Amino acid sequence: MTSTALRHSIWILRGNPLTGVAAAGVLSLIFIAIFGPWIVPYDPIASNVSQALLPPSAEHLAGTDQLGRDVFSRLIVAARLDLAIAVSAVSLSFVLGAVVGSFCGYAAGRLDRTVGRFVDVMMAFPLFVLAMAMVAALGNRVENIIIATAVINLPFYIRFARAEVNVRRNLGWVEAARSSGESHISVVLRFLLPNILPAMAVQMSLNLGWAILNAAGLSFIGLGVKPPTPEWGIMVAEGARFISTGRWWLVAFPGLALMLAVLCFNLLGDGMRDILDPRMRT
Amino acid sequence: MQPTSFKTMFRATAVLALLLAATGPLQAQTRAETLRYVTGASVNTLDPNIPGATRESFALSLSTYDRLVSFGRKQLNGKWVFDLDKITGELAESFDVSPDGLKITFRLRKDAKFQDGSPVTAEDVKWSLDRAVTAPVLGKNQLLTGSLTSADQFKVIDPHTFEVTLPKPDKLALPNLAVVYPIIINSKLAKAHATAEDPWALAWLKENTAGSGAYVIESFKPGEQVIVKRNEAWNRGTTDKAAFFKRIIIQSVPEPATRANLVERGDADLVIDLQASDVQSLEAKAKLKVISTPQYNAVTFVSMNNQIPPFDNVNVRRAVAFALPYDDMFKAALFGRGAPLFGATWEAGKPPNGGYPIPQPVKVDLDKAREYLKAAGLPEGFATTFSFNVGQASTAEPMAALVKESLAKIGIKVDIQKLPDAQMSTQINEKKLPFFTEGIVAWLPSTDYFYRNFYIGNQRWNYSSINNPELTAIAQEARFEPDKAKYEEAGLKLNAIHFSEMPQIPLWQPNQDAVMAPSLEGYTYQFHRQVDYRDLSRK
Amino acid sequence: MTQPLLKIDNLHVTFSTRRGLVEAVRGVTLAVEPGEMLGLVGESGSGKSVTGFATTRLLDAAGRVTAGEILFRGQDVTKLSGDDLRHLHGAAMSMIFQNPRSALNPIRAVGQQIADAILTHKRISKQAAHAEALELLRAVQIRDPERRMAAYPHELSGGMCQRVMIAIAISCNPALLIADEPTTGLDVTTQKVVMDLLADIAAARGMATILITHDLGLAARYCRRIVVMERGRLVEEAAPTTLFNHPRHPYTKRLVAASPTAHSRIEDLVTEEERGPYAEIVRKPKLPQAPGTPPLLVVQKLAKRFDQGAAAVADFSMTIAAGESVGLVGESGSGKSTTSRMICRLIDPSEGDIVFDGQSIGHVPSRDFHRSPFRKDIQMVFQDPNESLNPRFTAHDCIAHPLKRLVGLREGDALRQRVEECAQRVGLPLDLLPRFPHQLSGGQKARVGIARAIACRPRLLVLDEPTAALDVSVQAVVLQLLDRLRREDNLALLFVSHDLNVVRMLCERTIVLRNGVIVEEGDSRALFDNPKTDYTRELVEAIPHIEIETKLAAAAL
Amino acid sequence: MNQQQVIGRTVRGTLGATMARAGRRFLSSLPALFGVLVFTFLLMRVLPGDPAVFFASGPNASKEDVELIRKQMGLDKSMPEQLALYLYDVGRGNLGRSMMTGQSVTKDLRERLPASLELTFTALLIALVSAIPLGVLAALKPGSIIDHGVRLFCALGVCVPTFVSGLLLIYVFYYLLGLAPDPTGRVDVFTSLPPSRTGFLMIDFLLAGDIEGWWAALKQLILPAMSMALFVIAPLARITRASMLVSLGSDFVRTARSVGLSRRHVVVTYALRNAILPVITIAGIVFSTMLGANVLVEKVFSWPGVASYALDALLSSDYAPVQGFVLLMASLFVLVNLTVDVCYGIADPRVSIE
Repeated sequence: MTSTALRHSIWILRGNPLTGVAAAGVLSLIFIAIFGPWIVPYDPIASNVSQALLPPSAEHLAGTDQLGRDVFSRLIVAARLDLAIAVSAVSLSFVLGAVVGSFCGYAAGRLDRTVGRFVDVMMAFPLFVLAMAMVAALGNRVENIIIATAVINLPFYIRFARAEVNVRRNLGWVEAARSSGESHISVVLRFLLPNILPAMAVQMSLNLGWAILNAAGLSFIGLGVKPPTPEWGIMVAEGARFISTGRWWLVAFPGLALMLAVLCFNLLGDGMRDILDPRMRT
Repeated sequence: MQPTSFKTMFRATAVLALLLAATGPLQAQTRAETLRYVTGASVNTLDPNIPGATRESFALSLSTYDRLVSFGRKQLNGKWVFDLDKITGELAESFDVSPDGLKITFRLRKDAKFQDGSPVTAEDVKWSLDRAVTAPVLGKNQLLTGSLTSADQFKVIDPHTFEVTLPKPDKLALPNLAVVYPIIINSKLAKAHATAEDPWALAWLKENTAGSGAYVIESFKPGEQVIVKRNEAWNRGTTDKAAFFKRIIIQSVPEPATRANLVERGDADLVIDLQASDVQSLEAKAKLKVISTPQYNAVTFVSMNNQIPPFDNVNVRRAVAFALPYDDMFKAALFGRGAPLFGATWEAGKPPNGGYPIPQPVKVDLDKAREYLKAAGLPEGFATTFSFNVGQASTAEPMAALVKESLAKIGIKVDIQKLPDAQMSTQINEKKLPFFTEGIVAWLPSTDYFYRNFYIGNQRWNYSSINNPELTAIAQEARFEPDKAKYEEAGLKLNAIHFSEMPQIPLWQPNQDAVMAPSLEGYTYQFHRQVDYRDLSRK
Repeated sequence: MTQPLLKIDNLHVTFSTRRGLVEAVRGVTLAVEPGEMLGLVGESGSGKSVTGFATTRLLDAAGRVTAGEILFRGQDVTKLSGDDLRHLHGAAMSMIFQNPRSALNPIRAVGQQIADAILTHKRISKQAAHAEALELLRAVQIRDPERRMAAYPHELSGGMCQRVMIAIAISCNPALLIADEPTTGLDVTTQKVVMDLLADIAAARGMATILITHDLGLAARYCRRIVVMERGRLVEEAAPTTLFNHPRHPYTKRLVAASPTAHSRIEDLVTEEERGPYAEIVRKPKLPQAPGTPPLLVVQKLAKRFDQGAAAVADFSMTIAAGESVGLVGESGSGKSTTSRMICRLIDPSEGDIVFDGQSIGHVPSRDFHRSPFRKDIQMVFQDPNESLNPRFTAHDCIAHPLKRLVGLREGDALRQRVEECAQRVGLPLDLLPRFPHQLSGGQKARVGIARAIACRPRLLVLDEPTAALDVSVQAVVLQLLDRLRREDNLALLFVSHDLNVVRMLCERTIVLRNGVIVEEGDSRALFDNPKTDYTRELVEAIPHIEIETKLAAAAL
Repeated sequence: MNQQQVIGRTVRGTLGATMARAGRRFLSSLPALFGVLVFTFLLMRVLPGDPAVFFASGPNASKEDVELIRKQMGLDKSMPEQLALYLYDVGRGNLGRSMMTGQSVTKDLRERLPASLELTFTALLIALVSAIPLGVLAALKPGSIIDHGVRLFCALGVCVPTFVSGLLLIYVFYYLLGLAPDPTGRVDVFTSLPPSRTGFLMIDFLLAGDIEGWWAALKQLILPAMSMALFVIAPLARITRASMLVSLGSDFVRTARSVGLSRRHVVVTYALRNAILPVITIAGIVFSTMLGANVLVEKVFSWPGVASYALDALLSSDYAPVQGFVLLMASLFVLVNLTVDVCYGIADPRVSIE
């Protein structure tokens, strides 16, 4: 398995160098997220008002912000939180969506219709407004941002899992599992679910970027994480206020970080789709 | 990027540029007589009395309606500000206060006409003021601060004479008639639109005006823009002639950076509510006129709920007062734009005067703060939540970060909470927030007015929930104190109590920054912190 | 002799795949004379279709002709480009594909599609093209052609779609027609009609035809000359009779043997040397059933209705004794799969009962049947071996799974032994056990599927077209394997298939289903030799038989 | 002509079936609409802010004032009672009154919806016009440098938050270059508005024959529409590319090639027309999400649309506008789905029989 998969991946990468770059980007992002706090030159939270709003220099690579905090250090440290928000939000909707969707796709009866209705209701919601309302209702803590992001992602995962299971549920190996003595539930959980995971993982990686953007949007309207925690979205949102005064570094660097992260996740997702099914790459 | 899509993009950009470049000529001629005023707020009602009316609605009503009297203006540090002590007639040609201070008689201008051409009579004044104190409107609560509570107090003497009776001499009675709410309405017109359920025509007046003001509504798009045109017959301004601008466009642009761009590019004539950083950079460029006035009638606080532990302990409050990084906050949040209310020195620990607000003798002194904490029995500190309003984020957020950082040094762990406006006001109203920042404003800024409205009773504006019988008594008494010296003495006492109790910590009076085209003149800082369009003219 | 119409000389085609370069065609040389119908026969992966696509220059991007030349009327096709190539397509040679439904544009009316092809090569008005298209529809014997002109492919049956496809292919009177498995995927009765039509049209218009097929019988019936390909090489070329009676190449021998005929027996399907120990088992007489032994399975008046619409199966009754093999035959949509799944207790019948070993199991909900003690007694082998194995399980896992669930074996030596024993019984080399399905060939996957089904030593094995997706040579081996298992274990088989030849060989009794209703049943041999109903007769007659003289030869006489 | 009649009948039959299908879809989406209605109602009540307190501003706002507003808003009644009243009102087409603008929500939404729709339509148009050629281009040469370029371009489009791209566009095109008009709404304040017939300025100006005004409105529209479009080009181009690949690799395209159809004919008539079907679906989804999700674009460009309206209402706990907005969006969602269904039914003859 591994050797062919590896060869397969290498074959794909040769045809698609962007994926390799993206994978490297994601790896370094993970590295930064883990070791960020130890590699930053300054304390990301300590203010120094006398040093406020300095443009980028050798001392402060990405300049300083309104409170004189080093933007570069904040960027690095923010990686962890941003990644955590994105990963947990997406995983949450992924897990829930995969399980619910799989059961629906498999059962394809009344359960499917009921859940389908529910999903319809959710899809009919203007999702960003729903996220806003949820964060506003629950309070803008990181957990709630995660929950809101997860909830608005959920219908897509349910639909996706449902469709993926639906095409597989009548395959021979599924029926074989049942005639080998598996109950419906274990067929879904132990047979179908693992099989749709790779396809869903692609979706996940595409959504990770989207989750980060969503958090940034919430920050922009004031429903993001709490200060003074560094987070890219809120840094971009705060920095956006300074565009008009020419303090570009406040928005450019966090924006760039956000962009690169989202870009890497998207390209990686694309590439992963290639590896799974070269024809269905979208 | 590969060639084809780059080319496509390039072409798209070129087309876009071409499209945008072909701008037609502006109607330059009318432009000079038109004022384009851009604000972050929006007008939501044409009647300022409607609950929920916004600041911009108040501002608009000053131009569409007249009141009996209005505030004068004075120069302060070279800038025009409103003058609380100088009340001049607006619809009233003159007025007299009886020697016992219980009767105010207004003689109305005989030439005053409503916008539909009918004359302004004492009957209209009576109906309008009756409405302000009896209908479910915002004016009711305001006017009672000037002892105006009942329709019985208003009397028509003759078509051009009108009398107000007071139960007690109240120096705030007359100023109250100059604020936003007691507009004089064309009663015949309004009554024609009144219904049995709505005798005061609240619904109709919300979307229509029936006033005698300097400007007539041309178009009104709630939440977007209002266009008004000059009422040529109006002559009640300071110069006794019609207002300068023929047309005024009052436009809401929610993004402050965009507002700054607009005025800088000359597309807007006047902008308020800018971010401090934008004002600073516009000021530095020196292309535009920037008038910054400290908001003399407003104060920004860090408030503590005096009923919620540990802030019920005065030493905790004092500890906080000596642990706030005032200078940094002032610089980072306001870019130094405002009047600081910290870092004063009080001779012998006594307040230097009885005004409000006065700079407090506080500064960062962590040792002192730690001592106070020890005295409060909390040497290790404690944990609490600091809240602020999302709408205030651009100043409050850096402030909060600094508060958190500094308090951590004396062991107080602060969790920062950002609340949407409605939630913030609800929680304040329910007295649930232990520690937060808020700003207050008083239209009639006298010492007793501040103390009575913001330090007394179980009501929303008593942010610190302070319940000090002595303070209450002095403030209530001072209200009707006619003697200046005694009043000053009461003010000194109140200020001393405030400092020793430290219910909340005044930080500063933020600047009101108005950025305008260099040709614009006459801008005056008004009590309602918005622009009075009638003041303005173009060179 | 004049120059042949098409001459392929030492053709090499290479595909670049993720495993590197793969040579699909290695040195094919053949010639087609004008008006001739040439059979190009081979099993999957033999390179027969690739040869066809290379000839028409329709190889997908990954494939390239690396050597050799293809001379069409003396012109090298491999060097054509631009307009020449477009002229080649359709006007000079055209192609008919398998699976006609997907070969037609689903959102364009069929008349329009034919007209498109005409307009490409002829400068005529749209109306004229329309009229010509109508003529073509008549030529391919579509009933009510005026109405069909506006029809979309999904509104037509598979056979009709293939006729439309033929109409498109012949629209510009090409000199050469390449038919790539033109009848695969069609029902057996339709197959014959379509092939007859194709042969008639080709003969009438004097078109040369290359018939690419895996079915020797089909090729033999319509072609005068057959070339056999194996793994990219041409191994034998001969007239059909010679090929069947005296195959020279070992591969051809195997292929001829494995192709079932009206009289072949299972033991005949493989060559002598492959037969091995199986011969003795077959020779052992079957144990006579003790009189009065109740049948193993009794199905009574089974019916199944789905949510809406008519019943998929109605009033279905049958019995199977231990060790007996019963065939269930019918065209697609006849309800045979539904029936087999009900018997296997994977879905619940709407009515009727199933009695297994004297106990009613029809009323145990299928949802709970996995707990029934009979679960391990009734097992199933599924149709497409590619889809019947969990892609995440190794062969070992697949076979071990029922043992773990139904016998209760734990991971360990005992389990491994059982799995290996099963693998050996189905002739699966033990070194393949750690492999994943995608690393196995179709035949190997089929063996894993059978091993999994017999792992718990069931008493009834339901087989749902287990060989439909397999090449004939593999099919022969699998069939033999199934027969051996039946005899060794006294295993009852319910064999669901549309392939009558196979059913005849493997099953003692046969049931013919049509539209969910039993049409005819009885002893296999009798049923096939003397069908009582028209439907069965139609089915039987449609089977291509190798012995039949080629149609063209007959026509020529 | 016999032919024509036959074809006509089939088309009518298909269309009829499509309509019937659309009707069924509409009926089946009614429960979803009802669900949205109730859910929004409950969600708004869960919000911790008390609108009465928020709107009772002014010094000395007493408990009675708050109560008064609460009564005006109907908040003094029990929750089920409020819900019943609300449903009754909605049934009569009354969505309540906004405290924020002081207008009835129905009126506000009616005035603002055309602005949002005009913006979203333009954005969708820009997105489709750029995404489909990009997707086709990429699909024609998968794995080529063009393909990677398109992919990178698309990925770049989705990785910038709309509010950043919006602010940057303003900064560059308005502030620095002075090419764009000021980003303050739908049309220059000095341009006189045409009589409102459709609410769509682009159409109203044309109807009024005011080309200059039309031009002014168009210029105002370009930047916000661009920043919205940038974000959705990616999904559209991706799906175009994917379905184009499927379509190009399909048997019927091979058939078309085998009879020698020209490349253009093969790509456009055969491959693209089939590939466009999933694009229609995605375009529908994109449209409804854009309508609801582009709060930020409206905010940044001071666009008087429904989304920014809802955002302000939400932050001030003004229930009625938020509820009205969500209901409007859900109805639009249903409507868009229906339109997609009908388009699909017209584009794909297979759909009608399913």
